[in-house]
Amino acid sequence: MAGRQTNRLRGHGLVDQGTTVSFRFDGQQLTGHPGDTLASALLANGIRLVGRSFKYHRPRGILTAGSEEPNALVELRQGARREPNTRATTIELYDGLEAASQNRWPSLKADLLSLNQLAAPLLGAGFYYKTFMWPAAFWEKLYEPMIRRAAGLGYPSKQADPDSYEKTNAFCDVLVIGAGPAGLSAALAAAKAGARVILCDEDFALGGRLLSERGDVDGESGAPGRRPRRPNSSPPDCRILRRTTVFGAYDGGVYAAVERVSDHLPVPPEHAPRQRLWRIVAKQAIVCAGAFERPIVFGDNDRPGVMLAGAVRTYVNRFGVAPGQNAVIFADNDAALRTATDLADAGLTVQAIVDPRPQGSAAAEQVAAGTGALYLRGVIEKVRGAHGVRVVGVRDNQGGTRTIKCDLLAISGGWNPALNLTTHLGGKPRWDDSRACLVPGDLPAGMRVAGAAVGEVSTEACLASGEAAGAGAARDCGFSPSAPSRPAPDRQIAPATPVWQVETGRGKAFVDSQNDVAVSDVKLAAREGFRVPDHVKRYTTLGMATDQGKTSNLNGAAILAEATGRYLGAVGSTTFRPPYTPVSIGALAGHHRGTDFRPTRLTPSHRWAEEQGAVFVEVGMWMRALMFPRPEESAQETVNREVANTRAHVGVCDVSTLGKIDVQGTDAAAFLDKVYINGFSKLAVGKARYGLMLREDGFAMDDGTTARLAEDHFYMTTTTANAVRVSQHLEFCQEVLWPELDVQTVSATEQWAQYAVAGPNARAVIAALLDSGQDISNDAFPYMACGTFKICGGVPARLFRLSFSGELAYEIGVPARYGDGLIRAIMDAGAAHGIAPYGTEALGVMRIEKGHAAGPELNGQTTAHDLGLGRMMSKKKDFVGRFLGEREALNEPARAALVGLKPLDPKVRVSAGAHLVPKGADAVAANDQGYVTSQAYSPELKSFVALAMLSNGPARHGEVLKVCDPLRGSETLAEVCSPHFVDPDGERLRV
Amino acid sequence: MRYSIASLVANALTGNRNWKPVWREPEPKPAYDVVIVGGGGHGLATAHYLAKEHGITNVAVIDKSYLGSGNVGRNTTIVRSNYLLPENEPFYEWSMKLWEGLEQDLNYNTMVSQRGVLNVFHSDGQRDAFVRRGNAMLLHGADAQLLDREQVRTLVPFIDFDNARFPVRGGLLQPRGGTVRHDAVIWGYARSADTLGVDIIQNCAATGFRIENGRILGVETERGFIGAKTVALSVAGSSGRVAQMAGLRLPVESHALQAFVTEGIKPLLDTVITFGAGHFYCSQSDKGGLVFGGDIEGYNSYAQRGNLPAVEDVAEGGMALMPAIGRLRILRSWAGLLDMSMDGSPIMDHTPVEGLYFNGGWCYGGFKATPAAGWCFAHLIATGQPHPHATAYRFDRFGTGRVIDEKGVGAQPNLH
Amino acid sequence: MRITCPYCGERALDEFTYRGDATVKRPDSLDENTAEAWVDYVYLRDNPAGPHKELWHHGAGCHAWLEVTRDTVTHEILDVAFARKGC
Amino acid sequence: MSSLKSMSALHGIVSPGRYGKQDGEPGVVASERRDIGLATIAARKGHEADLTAAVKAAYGAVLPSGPGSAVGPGVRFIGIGPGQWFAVSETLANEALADDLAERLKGLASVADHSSGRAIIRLEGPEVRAVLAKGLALDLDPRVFGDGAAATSTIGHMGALLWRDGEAYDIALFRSVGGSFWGWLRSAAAAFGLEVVTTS
Repeated sequence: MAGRQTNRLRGHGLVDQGTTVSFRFDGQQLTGHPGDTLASALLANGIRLVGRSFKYHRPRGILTAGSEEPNALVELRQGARREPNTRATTIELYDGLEAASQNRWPSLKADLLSLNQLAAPLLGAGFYYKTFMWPAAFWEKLYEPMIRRAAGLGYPSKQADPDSYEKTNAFCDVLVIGAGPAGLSAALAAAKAGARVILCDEDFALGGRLLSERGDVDGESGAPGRRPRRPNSSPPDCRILRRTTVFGAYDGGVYAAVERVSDHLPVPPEHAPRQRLWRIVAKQAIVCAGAFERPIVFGDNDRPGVMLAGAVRTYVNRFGVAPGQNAVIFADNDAALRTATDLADAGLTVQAIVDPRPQGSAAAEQVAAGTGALYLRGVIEKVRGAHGVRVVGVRDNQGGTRTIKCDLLAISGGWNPALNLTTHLGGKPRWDDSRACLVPGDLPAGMRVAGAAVGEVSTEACLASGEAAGAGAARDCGFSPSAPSRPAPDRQIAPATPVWQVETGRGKAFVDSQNDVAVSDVKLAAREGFRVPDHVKRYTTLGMATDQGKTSNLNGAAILAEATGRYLGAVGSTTFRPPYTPVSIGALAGHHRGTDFRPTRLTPSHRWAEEQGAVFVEVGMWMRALMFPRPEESAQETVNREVANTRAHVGVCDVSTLGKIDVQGTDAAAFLDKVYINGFSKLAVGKARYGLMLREDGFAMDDGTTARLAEDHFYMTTTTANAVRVSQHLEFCQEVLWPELDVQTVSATEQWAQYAVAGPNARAVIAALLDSGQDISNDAFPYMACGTFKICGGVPARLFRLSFSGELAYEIGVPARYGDGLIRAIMDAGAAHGIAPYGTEALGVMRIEKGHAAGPELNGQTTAHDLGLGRMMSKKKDFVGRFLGEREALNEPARAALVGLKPLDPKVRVSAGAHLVPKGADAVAANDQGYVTSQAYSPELKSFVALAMLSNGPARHGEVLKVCDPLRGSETLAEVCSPHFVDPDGERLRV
Repeated sequence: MRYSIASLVANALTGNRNWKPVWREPEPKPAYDVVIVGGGGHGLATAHYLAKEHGITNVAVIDKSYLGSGNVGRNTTIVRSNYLLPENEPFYEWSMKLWEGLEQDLNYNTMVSQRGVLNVFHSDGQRDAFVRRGNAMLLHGADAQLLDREQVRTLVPFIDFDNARFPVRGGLLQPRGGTVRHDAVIWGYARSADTLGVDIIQNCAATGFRIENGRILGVETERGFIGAKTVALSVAGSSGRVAQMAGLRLPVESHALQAFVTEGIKPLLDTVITFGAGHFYCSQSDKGGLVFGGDIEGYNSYAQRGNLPAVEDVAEGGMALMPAIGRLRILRSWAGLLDMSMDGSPIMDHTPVEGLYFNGGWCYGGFKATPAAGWCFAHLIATGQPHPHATAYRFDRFGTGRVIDEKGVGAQPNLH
Repeated sequence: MRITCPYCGERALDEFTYRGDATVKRPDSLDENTAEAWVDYVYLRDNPAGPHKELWHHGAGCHAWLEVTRDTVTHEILDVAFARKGC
Repeated sequence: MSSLKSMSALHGIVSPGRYGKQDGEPGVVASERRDIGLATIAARKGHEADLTAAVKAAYGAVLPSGPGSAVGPGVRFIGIGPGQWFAVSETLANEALADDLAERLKGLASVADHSSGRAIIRLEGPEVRAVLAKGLALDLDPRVFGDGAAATSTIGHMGALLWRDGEAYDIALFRSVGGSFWGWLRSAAAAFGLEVVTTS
């Protein structure tokens, strides 16, 4: 049975009362109207109890009407879309909405953990630091799980978020943050001057406080139901983003905003994201974020039905909802008197206006008289009503007390500018004595603040300050705004006489109601020496809840000031940091999740390999064929077959992922001499050479072969993993170290599809591809030769006689558009010669059999010496890493250097990652002499083999060591040997 | 006042009106035996162990702001000893052991929570590197376990196993790793050091050093000169600018690292988890928020804040690993300043100025090192000799080439 | 943070990678008496709080190495020039 | 005639048709420019002026000094860095462009062929800027990024060279990321409707 909206004020407000939507709260079926928030709809249905607090599980209702809400947090939606801790005050009502209260068991009305309140004296600030220590082992086993279960608020979903997110970039002259009177007026002024403007507001309706207040603007009546005027006749270049919170200010005029594109709908429409992250680059920004009303702190001030006075007006005027039928107003400022007038005009009863100001207020007295309310000079000292206000107790100036029955207590302790964004870049707020609040201090370059965010109070002043800021920002962007249409507002305001808290004997007086931080906690912290706001925050958790203290920080500072006998302006404040309001992680990740986390690079033979049933593996951004299994084969069998076939006949492997860098220029050879430890200037045209690069600190960076295509033209290859890094390094060498050299480099990785064709039959296969009249006999095209050929009817190809496998081998490259065609042609040409493709796994086995260093050995911790390449280091020339590479510690024999390992039992795998200790020694650190880098089963040797880095390794061939892998519980004996297991003299590759 | 259940109850009965300040606020004396510059975790731990282990109590700890205003209050609270290199592992394992006994040592609940630190891996190469590290840990007497994919799934069922760009293939788990309540570490050490006689002086920035004939005579501060024959710097993040006052150039750059916390939620993640295909690490605090971080900003900075690219990078890593967190909201971000050293490992040593000691260059590892750094720095100050667990953390290693480069990226601080 | 590349114009921070202090000078590796200078060049840094001349690579843009003068406290960019002079 | 089949970068990845929102005019129209010549030119040290003159003489275009285009008969030169240009030609197809440039600019510039190394995607339509904004952090406002303007940047973590040709935007991407780019484009343009057409 749907609720009846007993508290709806018919004919009031901006919601569409002609249309009804239904929703559920804690399973109860209720109704509301388009334009409602969940909070306004709950209030319309007479529901005041919405949640339970963090520590004491006290009943809590709705305090505010905005994103600063500390209490009314719910779990919105269900299943994979469940969103814990969502503020009822910002949830736009939609048909079918489902929400549930949180942090209660078994039910919201009867919550067992509310018993915590009984132990409150024990649970004061920081109590956990002083206890739960005995016995020591109980923390993880008992206390911590108990605390964890009790802590947290809502339940997260454990399923993947089903919605999508996106990011977008925007550029503007002037970014206006907040579309209240100041923001609208600023956007209008800037846009009229010709600036490109972006106007953002977190609300789904524009207008800010204009939506909540009655009054005249520019002679137009402010009757409820009036819609705010948009910037005049939609100016040419003003993009308006509703439901968009600018949550962070970053260096260089970068602002981050999140647009809740579909949160007001049950699920995002087709093709629409749930939320969109805006990266806005603005030359100028104007913060018109308004202000937060401040509660006054008194005993039991957290009861449902205690509400900020401005929020009361919002519910009445904007939403057409009566937050209560019988109200009491408790405020230290005249601005809050509008609440009494608005309530009375809506036909509701105002029982009393309680004025704590010592001097009282004639205006208040007058409003009281006009609304039929009592005017009482005094304070609220107690609030009764287990699940909502029923009675308040007033203590008057003379010490007399009385109780008043009411169901709504509207409170106001003044307003705090929402200056959060002004401090994200390190600006410190300034204390303003006359306004009794923090106002923006030093602003980052290109930022202005206007309206209530800078402490303005009246609508007129907000409009004027917005216009001035908008015009000023446009001027700073080089536009010529017209003279302001509004006179500068009178800045003479009556000094505020703030009342921060009411001293009460009984009843907890909450400063931060979500985190249950009471006045007593702040005082206890001060007593224990936590006297700066940051310490108080960290010790008591004041301001650390989901609202980040928007309604509590300053009250906390005031109480701290009083407790420590200091001037409030000297106490300081904690720092606001991004985000302004909480931002979903999904929005910040955008498109980049799942398989779209990072781009995927596919090789030219990818489609062909898929057709062959290849298994792929991620290698950096690339997908490479790991192996080409045949039916019924185990992985080991596949690899063994691929290796054996290559060594016996011929195999083909896509090596296009290797980094390829085109190096040209008259000084190209001299340049290579500087980046490699060995020389290249004497390399003949038509030849290739292996080279090793060091970092300047002398450790190995990368290796590869470089071919000389012409006197002034080289073609370098790098490892797949280091391709980008090497390119960057070469550019550094060119531009920073040796700008005098005539050398140009450019990546050619993507241009060339490159295949290794390896095995005794490789020459026959390559020859079959060559157009006629080209000779690749051993004499014409020996080991390490390179050249340009025509293949398959005129396709230009680069051919290199290089071998990573140790077999007679070629690498053949064609423009990548022929890559797919070439792999098919190679397979066709090789069919008669027993060709089979091999993947990176077999490639790895063959390079281990040959003792070639690869990623596991080139791990950034090894030197040329360690890799057995120390002799390649030229003594005669300058090169990167030469000087520091000669340091003794990088060359001493005791360093771990590359060796081979053969297990004594050939059938036992030698674990990669295992450590080496002397045979018979214990597996402890003192005996650690090295580690296994790579391992494989060698079909040729019919034995497992491994490469390892071993202290003084090259001198220890023949020694038997213990290979310890305690992590996997294995120990093996293995013999140290040369890393060149197969064809150590390299005869095969020269045939 | 010793903390116990009895004291808690007794104070509750008297309205909690009799608790005493956790530390005194003394005026600085004209001179001390030792002045420690930097009231962070390391500085206060050093003071605690100087007093407790070496009987040196005429000590002042000075800080330019409030205690714990630097990195000790800005990190992601992770403690672990899962290091690869023999120069590092014994040190961090000693730190782990000190964490394990810290609450009893300090009589302060620092909430050491040994919930396990899980590093997931995504390739065979990465697995082999993790195995090498795990074995190094075991050889040094630490704990480590290699998990396969299914064991990872049991531990963290909601990470992306089905649709990942870089599928999770397993993980290296250190069960004894975990988290510690960072602020409690500060307050616990401060309280203990104070009780042992150490003067803790907040809002007292060092403005210079008085050095004569290559010997330190004391520290100039905002509150006047404080004499000391031994001055110990423990100001990671600001090491560059403090060392400059003593005329020293360091193998250190200052970099900002952002961290993040979500709104509090009921228990989701029971371990510390790190992503292997991007830089993202995460745990859930006892209060319920997911606490996480990623890469440093990448450029020298003395601003305690970061920029948007790092935020997005962390969020992308988080979503790639745990797509269930998409609807959880980041509540707050902040940044600390890291001493990024040239080889990624710390420095704890004499300086060329006699009597001036340096402790810094902690990179990402400062918080987890807190107890051992205090222990070993106190040893160095008290005995003049490096502690056996910290013998490698010397300045001269950059000259000799005995660098300690866990990641193998060379003299490029922002890559460590 | 946004950096105005002298070639590409103003770009987002994530297009650039940072290398560090631009004021250090590479010694002559063939001069054996440069040990201290080499340690200085590769390892020691002024690391100032304030203006800092540093190298950035515009890797996602024109691939130029840049000398950026930037305040390490405020992150304000004071100057950007090509590292290769005469560009 | 070669027996090897030539395949464009997006061959088999993208098929012509309508994607995303199905009704109404498509917000974006995408096509792949195939078989065009692509090459980089880098000035040899000390020959910058000679190079400019040689290009002017041979191709009728004055090399731009910044990130913009100069168009000669059949060939466009786009500035991609100091002393570096990216040449695009439909008349000198595939490898022919680099061959031609290498011959005519011998000794003045280092030339490298990229005709196979890049996918060239042309995007047009009323929402093209809104779609690109989802991945590209560049101000494409026509007042800022006019006809012929060019920029090297990234789109969704993928390196991209973008230039404006009339109302169309051409994007050069690494060939290997063609599939990832297509995935990104499809998702970014879905809300507006994406029409993929073939060219030539």
